[in-house]
Amino acid sequence: MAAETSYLTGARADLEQSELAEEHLMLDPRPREEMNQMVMEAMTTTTPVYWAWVGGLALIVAVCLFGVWGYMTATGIGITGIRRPVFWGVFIVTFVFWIGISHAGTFVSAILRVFKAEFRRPFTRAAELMTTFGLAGGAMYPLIHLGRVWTFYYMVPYPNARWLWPNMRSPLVWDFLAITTYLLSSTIYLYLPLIPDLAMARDRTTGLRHRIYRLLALGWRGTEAEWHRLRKAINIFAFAIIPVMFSVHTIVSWDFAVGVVAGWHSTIFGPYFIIGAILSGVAAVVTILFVLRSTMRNFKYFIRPEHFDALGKLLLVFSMAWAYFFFNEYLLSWYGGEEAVQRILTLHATGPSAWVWYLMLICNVAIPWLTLWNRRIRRNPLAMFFITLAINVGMYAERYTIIPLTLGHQRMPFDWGIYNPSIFEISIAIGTMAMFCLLYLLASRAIPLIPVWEVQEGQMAHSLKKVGKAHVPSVTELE
Amino acid sequence: MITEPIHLALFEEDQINEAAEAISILRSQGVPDRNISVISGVPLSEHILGRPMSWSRVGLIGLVGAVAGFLAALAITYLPVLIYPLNVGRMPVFPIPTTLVVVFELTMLGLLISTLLGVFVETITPSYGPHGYDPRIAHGKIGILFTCPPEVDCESYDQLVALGAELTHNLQERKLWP
Amino acid sequence: MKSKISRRDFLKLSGAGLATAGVLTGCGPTSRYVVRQPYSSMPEFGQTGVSTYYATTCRDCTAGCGIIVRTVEGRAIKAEGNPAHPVSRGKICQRALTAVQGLYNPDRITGPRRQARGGGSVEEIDWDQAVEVVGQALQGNAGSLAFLLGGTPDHLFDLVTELAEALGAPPPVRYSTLQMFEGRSTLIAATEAVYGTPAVPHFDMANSDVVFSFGANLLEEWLSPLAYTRQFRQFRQDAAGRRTGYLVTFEPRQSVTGGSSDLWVPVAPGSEGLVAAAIGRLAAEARGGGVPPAFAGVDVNAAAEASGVPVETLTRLAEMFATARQATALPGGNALGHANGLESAVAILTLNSLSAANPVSIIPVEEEASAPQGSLQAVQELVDRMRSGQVSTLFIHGVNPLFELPSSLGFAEALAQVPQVISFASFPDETALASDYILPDHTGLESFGYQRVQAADRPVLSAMQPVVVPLYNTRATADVLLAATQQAGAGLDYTDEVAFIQSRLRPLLDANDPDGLFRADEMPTFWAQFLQYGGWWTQSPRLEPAEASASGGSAIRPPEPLQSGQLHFIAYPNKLGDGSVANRPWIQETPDPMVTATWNSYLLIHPDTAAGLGVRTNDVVLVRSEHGELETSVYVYPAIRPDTVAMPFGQGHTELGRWAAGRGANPAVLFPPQANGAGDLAFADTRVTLSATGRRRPLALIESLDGVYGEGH
Amino acid sequence: MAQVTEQPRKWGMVIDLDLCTGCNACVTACAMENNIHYTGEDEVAYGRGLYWMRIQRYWHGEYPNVGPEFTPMLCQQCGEAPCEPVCPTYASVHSNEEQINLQVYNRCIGTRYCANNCPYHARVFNFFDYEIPAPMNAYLNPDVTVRSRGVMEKCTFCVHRLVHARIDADTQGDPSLENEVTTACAQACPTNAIMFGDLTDENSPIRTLFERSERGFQIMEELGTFPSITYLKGGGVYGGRD
Repeated sequence: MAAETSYLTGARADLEQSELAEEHLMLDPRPREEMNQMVMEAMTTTTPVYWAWVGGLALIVAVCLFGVWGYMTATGIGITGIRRPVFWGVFIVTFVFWIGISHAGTFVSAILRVFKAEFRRPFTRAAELMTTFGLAGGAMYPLIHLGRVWTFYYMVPYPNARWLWPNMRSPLVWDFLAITTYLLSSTIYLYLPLIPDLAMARDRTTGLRHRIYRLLALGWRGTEAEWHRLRKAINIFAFAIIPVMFSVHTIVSWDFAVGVVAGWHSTIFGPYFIIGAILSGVAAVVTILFVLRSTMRNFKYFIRPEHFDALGKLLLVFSMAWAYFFFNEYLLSWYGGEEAVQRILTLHATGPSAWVWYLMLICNVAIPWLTLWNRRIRRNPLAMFFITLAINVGMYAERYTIIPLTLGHQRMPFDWGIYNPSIFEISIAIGTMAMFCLLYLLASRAIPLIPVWEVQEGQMAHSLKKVGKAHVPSVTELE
Repeated sequence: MITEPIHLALFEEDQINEAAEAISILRSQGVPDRNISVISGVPLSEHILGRPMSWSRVGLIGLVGAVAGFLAALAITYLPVLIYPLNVGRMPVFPIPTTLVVVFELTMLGLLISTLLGVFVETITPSYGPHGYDPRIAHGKIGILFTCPPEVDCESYDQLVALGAELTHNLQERKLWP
Repeated sequence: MKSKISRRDFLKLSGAGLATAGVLTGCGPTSRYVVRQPYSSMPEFGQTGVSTYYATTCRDCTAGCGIIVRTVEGRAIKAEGNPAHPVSRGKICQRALTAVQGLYNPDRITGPRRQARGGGSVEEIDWDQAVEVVGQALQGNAGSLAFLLGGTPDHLFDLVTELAEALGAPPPVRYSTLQMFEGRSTLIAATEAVYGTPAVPHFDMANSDVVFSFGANLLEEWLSPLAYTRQFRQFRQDAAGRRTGYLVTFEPRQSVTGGSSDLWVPVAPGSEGLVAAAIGRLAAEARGGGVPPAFAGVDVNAAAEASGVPVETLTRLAEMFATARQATALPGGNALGHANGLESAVAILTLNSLSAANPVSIIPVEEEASAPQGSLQAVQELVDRMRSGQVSTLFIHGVNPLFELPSSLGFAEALAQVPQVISFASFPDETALASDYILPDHTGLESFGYQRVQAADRPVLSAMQPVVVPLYNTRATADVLLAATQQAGAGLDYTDEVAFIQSRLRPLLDANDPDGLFRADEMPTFWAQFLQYGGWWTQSPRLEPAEASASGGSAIRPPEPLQSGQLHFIAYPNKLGDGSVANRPWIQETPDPMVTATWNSYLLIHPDTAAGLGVRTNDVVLVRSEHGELETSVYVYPAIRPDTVAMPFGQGHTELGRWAAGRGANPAVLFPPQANGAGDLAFADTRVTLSATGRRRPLALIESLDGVYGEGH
Repeated sequence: MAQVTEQPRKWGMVIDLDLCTGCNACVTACAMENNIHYTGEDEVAYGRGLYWMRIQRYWHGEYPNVGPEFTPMLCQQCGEAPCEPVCPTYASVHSNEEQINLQVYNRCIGTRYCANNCPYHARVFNFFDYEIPAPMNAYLNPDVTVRSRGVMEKCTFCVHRLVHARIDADTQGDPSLENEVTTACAQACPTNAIMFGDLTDENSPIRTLFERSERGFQIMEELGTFPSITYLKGGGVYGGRD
């Protein structure tokens, strides 16, 4: 852990190096003050277009989400398209979707941190924000989908006069606990690395903002003890939040897998869901990075094609892993020979809603496999934007296949039913999407989206080393 | 609490070697380590600066929280069904597999929340060492805060300045929180 | 319990309960009118929180099933079967179950009114005015009075018959769509022809080992669905749980009975009699000992060709019939609703004489009990009188002719010729709204009365009594007529309805039948028990074996062949019966057994026919007959002849409240006005052409079409 | 509350499919007994009819040898009910006294998980507040709760009758009174295809049928739900001709 600090300052500015610097953020250091300014500028710049988006999204949230939810609470959940035997529809699909998206932050920030993947540095916070807001959107659905939302507190374990205690054997209670744990811990995990940057923002703002940052920065000065404590806490979190993340989506998958529903009762659902979640989460990170890069000032410096490239490789791997699990699930269910399961699998591919199934395969397998092997496509942010968008559409289709399409064709053909989502539940799903975007938009102007200290730390750790006739990037372990 | 005037030696962000040197100079002049504190915009480990290890109880607090979460999980799964047993699906009243899920989640919740609490409590707890702050720290500068007995003053300043430090004397302690 | 019971004993009895059903009570031996009382002075048997059970009789069809209505604090809660009653034996059908939804129907007519026909001004009147209107009508020319009554209740029919006699008016005309659909008049006429007695025979299905049902949908809508379903159970399974009996149904559309049969033979509509005769001939030959003259002239090959049943099948079935220990042939339903219906019925009844043991018997009751009912001929005559202006006042009770009668009969036009129409309807049905006055009767659960049971194994007089106080300002029609008669100063000297009913019970009391359910020395005790038990009947079955007397039937005309593009059209009653209960939401919501459809009309059509027409289930087709047309959704039904379509009766109301109006289509618009030899409507002779409309109106099915019929159904 | 009585019973049902004519009287009887609300044409068409009991009608054979197969389907009151453990609020629990599967309406928050997990699709959901226009609400059975919007409901084996019978038996000191109780569907069934009784009672007529009939089978036995309903259908002793 030698302190090699003469990283690029004294290096010759030859062609090769400038190319490398253009390529790698870590090899293209700028003074901290400049980076601070860039981030603060991005954070404080608002255009009329921005406010139009905020206003529009707020309106959508107010009408499509809260308005419709209020209407549904007043009239009954019958305004949705659910029916016997498809008692779960778009709400649960969207719920699983958001919980899946929320795996991105933890994956990027915790797993890549633990494995010291250096390319993570500029966008850990962007990913963590997705986790928190994705969870906030997803966690609403267990409430939204209740028949009697006003009694949701029956699920909360606290001593009460009703003599009523939640059934700890129910996967929904596990869900409740797991999502609560995950929401709280991912919010904390977002907050802890933010403290130094909040202190930076505190020093550069005045008025109300200053007071808020000052409060949130907890008197951060940057002493050794503070850094030590923070790193220790971040380390605890990085290691502890990974099993929590796995448990959350496993438990979500158990909502389905513990049942006797044909097509759900499968031991592979846990890892299958996790892989799917990470796939959709990482894809969503790419989507968001593209948007940030093209809308936020100065972000082109921080978010570079190298990041799209790296995430693209991950996506390809996860897409393959997802396909592997999909095939596994399919093969074993088919091989098992249970009539009902075989029938469901056949109907997925041939039934009236087969297009959903094909959409899933095209978006999750065909598109990534055909494109992501190509470095040039991976390095093209716009292309990646569309590819990742498609992956998330595909993942939504996957959940749609698993939930309403499987429920509709159970063991008794007499009671099959086709589920038609109503305009109201689609509106609520759109509403949470708008809420996610709105929160993200607001957060982008409220907190520094780039963890500057982490970037600088990385830049300090990187250097070019002359090996033979070439200069190669080298990373110094500072911790 | 330290009542002596606080001095700040500010180094540029790439002057880590110089900052480490400055600390050893101060130490050689009889300034005890507890009268020195380093503030920086990036984490610089104690080894880099040749400083004694600082300590933190965050891990311990986290562990206590985990135990508390574990016990709470046992309590909420076990106690109510003892008082009020209900049969569902011919499952045992206290099934271990399902309990494990709850125990895991609440243990982790306890661990993670208490880690945050640990950070919070330790941060707002009064600390030793010279207090003081300069906003330029956030620009990546490395600051060495120190107080020293009056007899060693002048010499040290010169040596620090020679290393490239920007010196500020009698730094006013600023209240940063709340 | 056969001895005289004092009031005190009676109340004790009420408390002790009877059988498993709980307490049966009359409203007290001396009560005539049910009086409204505050809950603070509730009668001693009406304890708060404790149910009181009243035995009464269902009025929703003419079978006369005994029901027990559970009441709590003056509210009727649920109708259940009367376990002691020889017809229902504790069982009940959907229609009786929803009787409380009729009683508490929000669309009821709440009081007497004068109105402009066909909607418009409605004027509430009071009962004094109403009685005066009826009185004035009765004072007029007796010959120009006309009474049109429904199948229930019998006591009103008896009273009106007596009243008409006293006034010198033409006797009341009775019409029941359900009896028309089961061919009751035809059956009675055929029984007279074969056995010499005009009566509804009793078929001993329970002890038969082979039953051939020619169109008789005995499990759903025949003489008495409950009684014959009970027989079916005994027929189908022995005490040890072994499956017994072989049921063959000959019907073009598989009914509930066809579905539960061992063999369903889709015969061409109108050829049932031919098939029966052919089987008769083959069976007689198989049995040896000569062919009865009735079957002697039958050409088996011609019958096989006309019916579409192969000769081998006929032979096999005939052998089965001939070798059975006891074989029964049941005539009914659309087998009789043809121009050749009477001849068919005679052939089918005669088939029974080939059984080793005689399955047919007759209940020995007075003649009036078996009086033909629901004959279209009488209605036709009435319509002719109305059309020619011979009717000045028409009284209508218990029937909805504008809905139930074939529109080709011209009742609507004839009604316009009648200066004054007085309806006693409880609900705003089509006919009630086309009347000048509606003087609402109590509904069945609020009324006294009785119903003679025709399809039991013993004489049964089933009692009706109010189970709750009348909900609205309604009045028993019998009381209105009696009051009006007295006002008119002519006629009957009964003080009220109860007095009339008691006068009719007097012969039973006097007969002092040792086998009677109960005996009493004086009327109040008899009356109390009559109400308490839900009627009077003998304790043991009382049947006289029917001996076939007639030598031979006339030849059966084969059905006319279909013209190209034509299809047979068969309407059939299902849970909705004659349509008068279509305003009960739960009868609408109850799925049809074979189709699982609710709330609407549908046309059953064979898959091949549907494919030829290019329609699928839920597509709307236009059904056109010579006499009218209608539109309805198609249900592709695998168990119907390809040359036949079928449609349930009872929907298609234009009135009758929120749950019935504007729902489905009424097949009565398609019926021809022709009658068969016994005067029953030849409704099964309807022939239609279909055309697809290109529209789609999904049926409310319980089943998943994809699941049951496969993808694309 | 969940006190265990001295002699817990296990109520069960035997449905003889050989006798079932599919007439649907049980469906209506159930509705009228249990205050089940009608939902109207559109809702029924969309699979939201509140049938606690329904008759499944499949077809067998091809025309003309075609015929229906009726299976009355209702809550099987499983011994190991899949619906019970998944409920987060104990709205679906097992009763010790009757050994049936209870649905506690006022605990139900409407997650509908139980309904998804019921392989028999025996559960129906109150999607709306269904209102019965006055005065029709007068016929509502005071022994049976009227369910509000947002709760799950299902066949209860007419538990109110069972409880009434138990109370009557206790107060009158005559345990046989309890044996006479029957459900609304069994009471209405014109062919007695539905039989109801206590499986712990040695003398119960259905006990032998339930446990030992050669024709007996349970639906989806392979799922290990241990239903309280045994169906009978012709098998080894299928008499009659053909």
